Amino acid sequence: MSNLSLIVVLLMLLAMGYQFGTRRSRNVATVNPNLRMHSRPHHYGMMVGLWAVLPAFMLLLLWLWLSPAVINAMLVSALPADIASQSAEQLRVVLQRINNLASNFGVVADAEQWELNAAEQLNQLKANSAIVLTALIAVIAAVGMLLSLQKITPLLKARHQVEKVVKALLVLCSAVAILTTIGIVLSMVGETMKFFSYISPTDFFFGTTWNPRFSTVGVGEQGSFGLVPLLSGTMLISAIAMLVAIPLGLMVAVYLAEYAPYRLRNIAKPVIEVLAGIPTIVYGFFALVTVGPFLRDLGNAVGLSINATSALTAGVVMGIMIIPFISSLSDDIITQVPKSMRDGSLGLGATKSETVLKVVLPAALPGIVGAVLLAASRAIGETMIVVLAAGNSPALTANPFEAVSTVTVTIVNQLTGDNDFSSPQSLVAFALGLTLFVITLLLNVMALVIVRKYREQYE
Amino acid sequence: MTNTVPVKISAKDVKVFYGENEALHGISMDVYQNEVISFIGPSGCGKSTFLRCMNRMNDTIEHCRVTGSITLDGRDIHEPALDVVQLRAQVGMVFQKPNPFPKSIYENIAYGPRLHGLAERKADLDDIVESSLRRAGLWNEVKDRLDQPGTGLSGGQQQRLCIARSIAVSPEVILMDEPCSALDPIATSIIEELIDELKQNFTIVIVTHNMQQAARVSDRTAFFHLGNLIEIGNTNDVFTNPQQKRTEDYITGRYG
Amino acid sequence: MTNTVPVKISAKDVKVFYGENEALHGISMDVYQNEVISFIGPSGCGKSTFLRCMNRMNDTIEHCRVTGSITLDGRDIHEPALDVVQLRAQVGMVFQKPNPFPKSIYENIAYGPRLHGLAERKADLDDIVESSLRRAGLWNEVKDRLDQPGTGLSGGQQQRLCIARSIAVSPEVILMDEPCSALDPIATSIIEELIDELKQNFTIVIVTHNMQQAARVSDRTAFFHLGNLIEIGNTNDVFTNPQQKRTEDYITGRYG
Amino acid sequence: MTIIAENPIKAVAPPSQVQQKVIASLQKRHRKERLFRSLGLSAVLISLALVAVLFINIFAKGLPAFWQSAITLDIYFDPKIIKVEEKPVQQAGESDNDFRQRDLAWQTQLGFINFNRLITDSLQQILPDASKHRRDLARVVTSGERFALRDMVVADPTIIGQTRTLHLLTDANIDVWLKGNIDRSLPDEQQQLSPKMREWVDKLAADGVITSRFSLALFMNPDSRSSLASAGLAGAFMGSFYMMLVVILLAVPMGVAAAIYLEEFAPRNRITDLVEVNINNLAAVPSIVFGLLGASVLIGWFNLPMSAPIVGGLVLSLMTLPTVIIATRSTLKAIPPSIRQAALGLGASKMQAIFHHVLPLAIPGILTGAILGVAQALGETAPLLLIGMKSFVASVPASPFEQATALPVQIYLWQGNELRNFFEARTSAAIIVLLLMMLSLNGLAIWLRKKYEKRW
Amino acid sequence: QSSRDTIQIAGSSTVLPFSSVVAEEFGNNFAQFRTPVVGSGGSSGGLRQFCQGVGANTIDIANSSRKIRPNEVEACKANGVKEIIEVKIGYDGIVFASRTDAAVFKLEPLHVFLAQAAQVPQNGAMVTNPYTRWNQIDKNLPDQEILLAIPGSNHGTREVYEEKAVIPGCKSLAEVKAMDKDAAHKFCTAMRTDGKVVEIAGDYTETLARLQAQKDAIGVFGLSFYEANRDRIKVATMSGVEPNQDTIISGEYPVSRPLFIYVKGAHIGVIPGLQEYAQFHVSDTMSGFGSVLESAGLIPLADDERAEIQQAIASKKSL
Ligand SMILES: Nc1ncnc2c1ncn2[C@@H]1O[C@H](COP(=O)(O)OP(=O)(O)OP(=O)(O)O)[C@@H](O)[C@H]1O
Ligand SMILES: Nc1ncnc2c1ncn2[C@@H]1O[C@H](COP(=O)(O)OP(=O)(O)OP(=O)(O)O)[C@@H](O)[C@H]1O
Ligand SMILES: [Mg+2]
Ligand SMILES: [Mg+2]
Repeated sequence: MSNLSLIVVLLMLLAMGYQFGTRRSRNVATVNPNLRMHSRPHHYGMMVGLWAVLPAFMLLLLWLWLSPAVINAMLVSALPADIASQSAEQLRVVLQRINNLASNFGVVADAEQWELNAAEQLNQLKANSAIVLTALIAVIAAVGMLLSLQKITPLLKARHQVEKVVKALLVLCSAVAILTTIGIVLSMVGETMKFFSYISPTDFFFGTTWNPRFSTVGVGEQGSFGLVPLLSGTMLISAIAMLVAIPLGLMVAVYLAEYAPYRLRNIAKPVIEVLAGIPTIVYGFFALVTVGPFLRDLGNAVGLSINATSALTAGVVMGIMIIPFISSLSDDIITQVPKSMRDGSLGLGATKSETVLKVVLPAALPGIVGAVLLAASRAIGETMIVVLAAGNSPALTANPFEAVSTVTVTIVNQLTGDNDFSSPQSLVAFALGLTLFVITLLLNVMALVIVRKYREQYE
Repeated sequence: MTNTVPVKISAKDVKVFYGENEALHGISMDVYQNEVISFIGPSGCGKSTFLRCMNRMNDTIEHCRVTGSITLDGRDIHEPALDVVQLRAQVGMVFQKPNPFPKSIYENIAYGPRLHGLAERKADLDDIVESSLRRAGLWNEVKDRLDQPGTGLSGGQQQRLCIARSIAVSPEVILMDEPCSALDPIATSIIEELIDELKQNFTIVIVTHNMQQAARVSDRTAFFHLGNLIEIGNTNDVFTNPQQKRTEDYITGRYG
Repeated sequence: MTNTVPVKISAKDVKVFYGENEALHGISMDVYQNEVISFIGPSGCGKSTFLRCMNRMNDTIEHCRVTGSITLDGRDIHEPALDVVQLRAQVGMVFQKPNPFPKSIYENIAYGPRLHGLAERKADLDDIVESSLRRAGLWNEVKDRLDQPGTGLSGGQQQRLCIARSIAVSPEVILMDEPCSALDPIATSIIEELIDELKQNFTIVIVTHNMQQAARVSDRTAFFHLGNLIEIGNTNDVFTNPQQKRTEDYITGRYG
Repeated sequence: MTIIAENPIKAVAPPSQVQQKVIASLQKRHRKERLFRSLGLSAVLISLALVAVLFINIFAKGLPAFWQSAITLDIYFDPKIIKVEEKPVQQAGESDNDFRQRDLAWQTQLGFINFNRLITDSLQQILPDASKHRRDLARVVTSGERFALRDMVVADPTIIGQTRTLHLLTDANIDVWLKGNIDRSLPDEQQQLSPKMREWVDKLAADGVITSRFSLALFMNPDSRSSLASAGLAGAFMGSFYMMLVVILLAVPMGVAAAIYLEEFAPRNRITDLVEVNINNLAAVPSIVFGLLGASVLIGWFNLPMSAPIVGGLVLSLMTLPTVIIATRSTLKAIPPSIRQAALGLGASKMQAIFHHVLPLAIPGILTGAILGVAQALGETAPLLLIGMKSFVASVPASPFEQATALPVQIYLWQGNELRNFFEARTSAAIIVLLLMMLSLNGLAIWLRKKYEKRW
Repeated sequence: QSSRDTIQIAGSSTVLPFSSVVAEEFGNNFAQFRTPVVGSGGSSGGLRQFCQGVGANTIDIANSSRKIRPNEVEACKANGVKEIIEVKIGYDGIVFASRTDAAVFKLEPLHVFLAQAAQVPQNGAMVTNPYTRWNQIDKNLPDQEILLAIPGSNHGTREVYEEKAVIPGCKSLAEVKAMDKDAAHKFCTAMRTDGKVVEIAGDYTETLARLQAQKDAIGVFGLSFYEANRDRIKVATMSGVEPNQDTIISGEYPVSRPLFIYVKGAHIGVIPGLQEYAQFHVSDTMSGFGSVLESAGLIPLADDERAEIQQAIASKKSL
């Protein structure tokens, strides 16, 4: 039985347990008419279902986790003595080979007899393991179901048990975010270390030139890996994007939530949300072919020299892209602010805009800050637009009319180019990723502290 | 109170619809300058609804439609040229449910004066805040916690905060929807004194379920029932010699 | 009311802190089974706060900390093993500010019974909804609009809706925080009748600013002042023969 | 202490004086109000205009690509050219495997047949001077169509010896020429088609043999590189579809669950602060990094298949998670506590209060988060790169576990194709399809959001 | 976990189109095999995945627009990828091109160097690059602003561009000849940063778009890309030689590079069709003269070189 079908079976068990549980709790209730049941029948049902499934599921996970090691150990013990006594490293190769043989994958032709035997044994073990597992799961599920059915009394706090499980589930979901972070850090740390074995951290963090040559041009010469220009480019573009998106997005949100007729809002909101769904490469070309030249001509008209591909172009277009992140989320949050708040202000003779600016927006602030942070994050993490529109020129400049480059773009470029993958040119992507991670982390901590401070006046 | 006193607010055949539902069935009445008039009537009869008509707070309720005419100082408050913001500055309101802003107590009071530019300097503002709170009888309780949120006050304190907030902008007419519902007798009497004092300069419309209160503070009383204005007259007359059976029943607690 | 009656709720040295602020300074009192006890006292003295302690609604306020012990039927309500949900099902509450759910009137009432599985069939539920609304004196006003939002009711109607909602789940103790503040005399008397009726089976704690009401409905009365319980005793005694000067001052409206 | 005996109360200014001040301030305030309002309106209009510009941009470029030049030919399935044995049938007692072997052998045999001959023969009927330009002749119909003919034979061998009238896609460059996507006045050396070919094509088009037909191939075919004209979106569409399925089923519920825990249950302390910061931070992680994670963890550890929508979906789910969490938390924060208290006061558990009352009110915000998150996931390419989904895949996946590519990847690949005159429009067409997919995914969410959105 | 019947390829985006064509034809011609999946991700990304190990969750073939580096081979071996079969599939020509409505360019390597260098010798001294127009470099060049769109430093094309155009141009200067090797190299590859040279990190379409946005720009393209876009761009000659297939094969036109695929020997016999695919890739019909790939823009290998490679695949000759 495959793991997938096992899970389907478990789900069916859950449904069964639910049925039994509800029925049994109703019976118990009729038997004890003078005792009020602690929980509702569906709670008992859910509880029984969970008792049937959860332990079994745990076992399944445990089994999946442990069984390979156990099987390997059994396999090794059955190998010819001279092979089993090899070093761990060699043994790993041998086991890999046997595994490949067993699954018809890998070096086939010149397999030795003992290898074939071992492969055969491996398949056997795996089959046995599956059978034992299935049987065990059946037993545990049955025991769990029966025991929990037995336990149903008016005093049994079934709802607590169910809610505990739900809560555990909620915690688990939150943990995914943490695990993701850990995963991300772990998947970058090793390579970052390797990178720093080529390039000294000071050169990386404080270098002001970014010019990693192609990996083999001039052996011995690595090029320069200064982070600063990339970082400044990232900040510049994100700042421009936020300058575009925050006012536009907030005004859209306010207008839609407070002023717009119902109809307009119903249409405009989803339409504006489309901005967030247009693939970024489309924005990139839009920026390159339309916005860039437009800005350049505009600049010419007013006597400014604006590069067609510049931080400005990329920032503006990126700002457009993240408008809905601010507008739609803020709109929802503003709508949630209780009407009595608005009434209180209007009743004092405030104009609508005063009400919005001084009462509604402050009340909605925590949520809006969340939306803005999300938009900012999106801007920092965006790649395609910058690749096309920012000119991809990692120069250290604060002039928004000049071409720049960003950290994310560089990560993608260095990771997916034609560089030697073990060279610093390619490894730098990991260092950049990790650095960006830490920097945004610090920025977020700062944001949190600021918001807390500001919010303490309220609430 | 005689008819020579100028009419401040005059309503003619005011009907209010909540969606399909007609909540007020054509109310006509005058409110005179510098009088205190109280609205009484069973719960759900339309007192608040009518009150909200007077400064067009009903505009903010979706599906709510008002017909008929209401004039303030002879001017139709529904005419397009009229500035509803000014109207509401002129006709202040204390809502039935206390709704302090999620701001500090100080900011709650200072909000209105700031809006209207009533204080030039911080000191003026402080004065306004203090005197408003004093007059609502809240100063002593909150003077040490002006910077704490208004939403952290007790029910009655919030109610007084809202009263203080509305008098801080000195409107000409103050609409009070059960301003003392959550107040103890002493606080109530402070508010009643306040009303007495305000009467010198202002016009006050008050909704109350407390007959004694109506009798104590108001010059005239209007009795509403099921969306109709049943009777309006001098408070004394209404309470001692009601013209309508329903009024009498209500006042004596028998109820038609 | 004699002491042979079992104690339903017993508070010992209950202190409540909002952040740094001590709002209650050690309250000790017993509430007996099947009695109506009313809490009176000036606004902001801690009545609501103490009421909320009895079903641990204070837990939901951040920065709010409760010390001392409160027992329900002899069991400490703060003990970890105690199920706070069950506690609240046992000890119902009508909040000072009416807070109907943003759902239909029907759903507002039906929510509790559904939650606790009090009705097997739809018809049972309809019955519960109707009888609860009737007992709160709201049925006639809303019977044709049960499917409309509870938030679209008038202030007094919302208050009665919340009362109806809380009696729909038949709690053993009902905590009512100024349940009649927005009600006219007739509606008030309906609620008072309801309280009288409920008293047969339930225990009722009511906060009120209306001395007459306290005198009318309650067996015992507790007077709070500035976070202290000043006096508690049979209603008659408290009103006619208060032991403490402060009580007397408050009751006679002189205060302090 | 006393409450009554207050200090003397300062008299406030008489109302008229105050009203004067109010009136004095009003003009300015109304101007501000109008300004604010028009700012709001212009913000909305600007945003809508931006959408319009982008849409017009895309649609104007992309719509023509839905129509493609096809040539109507009478194809004679010449038995002299198609020389094959009978199509094998499974014999009694023959194992499935053996039969498959025989069938494959037969198909391989078919593969050696020059089906192009059928097409060129047919073309020769209508082009008198064709025999002199054999090279050109072979290029009229796009090269993939010969496999279509083969598949017809595979499906029904009795077709051999018969004549069928078929609409075959012409070569991409012919389509370009006929659509006027290349300047007709350019000299020969800058043209893609030979002069003879251009002459033929113009003639055939005038005769109505080559017509512009709505291109089903665009929707039915997977990508193609060797026969550009028959490149389609089917594979990418299904790939994206499966991925979005995973994202919607995974990221949205998980995000909501996490948000509920963090906002409603988690104790307020350092650790939750850390978690909050961490989630905000995840939103800023470049998407390609999620690809790294997917490659090393999902493919490397969990041995999930490469290039499979299931992996893509998981990676995109992780990427979308912060968006959903942040959106949900923001809305949860804005829901008034009185509602929670009302439910708790009735004896609902915290869990019940949240699931029965708070969550329904938060649905609009949650859906907004879902819309934004899914839209982002749908348009994302970078993380797919590292898990092998930024690929050329010439088949339509039948399950989330099969190799597939995705719409944005397809767009990326097409926009990079050197045959710009043909693929510029196609890229836009693919974008249109992507947008339509996004709109229909969002449609449901928007409808739901409207349903739950009430101001109480 | 262990069964996979589709060949997985990843790597260079230059090779991607060619591999895609082969994959598709392979799928169409061999009824018993499934059409391989060809991923992109750059030579680096492809080889990185290739060298991750042996097994179903690793790729079978890495496309590369450059030869695998020795330390990559080492990394591969460390991960158990021991049999790496190198298959050269042809050449990629690299051209300089401008918009059709721009002036005609006859470039020399020296021009390219002078246009992109950070410093140039003038009157015996090294000065910051003063050239802003082409005709300042050489009077015979058009009077047009200098704007070079060159491949980003992550591109294999960049290496070719530097080695075959910039450095030869640079080394033709007397001043440079006088320098020692390292210094010369450093000097030659130093690039101006005043925005006259734009590095394109994306593909040729992006370069083309840049040309469309800026009339004066000169871009670096692949030959096949140019061929398919002759209506929009025209090539510059290099040292008087016009780039086309013949001049590249004959070596007259210097700027070109070889393309490779790397096959994982350990997967042969395991992944159905792997060896067949590799052989098909270098078969006459696919990459000989007049073949499918040639019409797709690949510059084919000489027949005898191809035969050698076919032999290498058959014998699984590993690096
Ligand atoms: N959430 C809160 N945060 C901070 N302080 C509070 C909060 N709730 C009440 N208080 C303070 O605690 C004290 C007691 O409040 P409580 O609400 O118990 O008064 P009360 O007796 O119910 O008054 P009222 O009759 O006005 O409702 C008051 O001073 C009040 O300001
Ligand atoms: N927003 C609303 N939507 C629909 N109906 C409403 C709304 N507000 C009030 N009503 C209805 O209109 C009628 C009058 O309501 P109103 O609030 O004016 O009563 P009231 O006299 O103030 O009562 P109370 O003394 O209880 O506050 C009631 O039947 C009420 O249910
Ligand atoms: Mg009212
Ligand atoms: Mg209170």
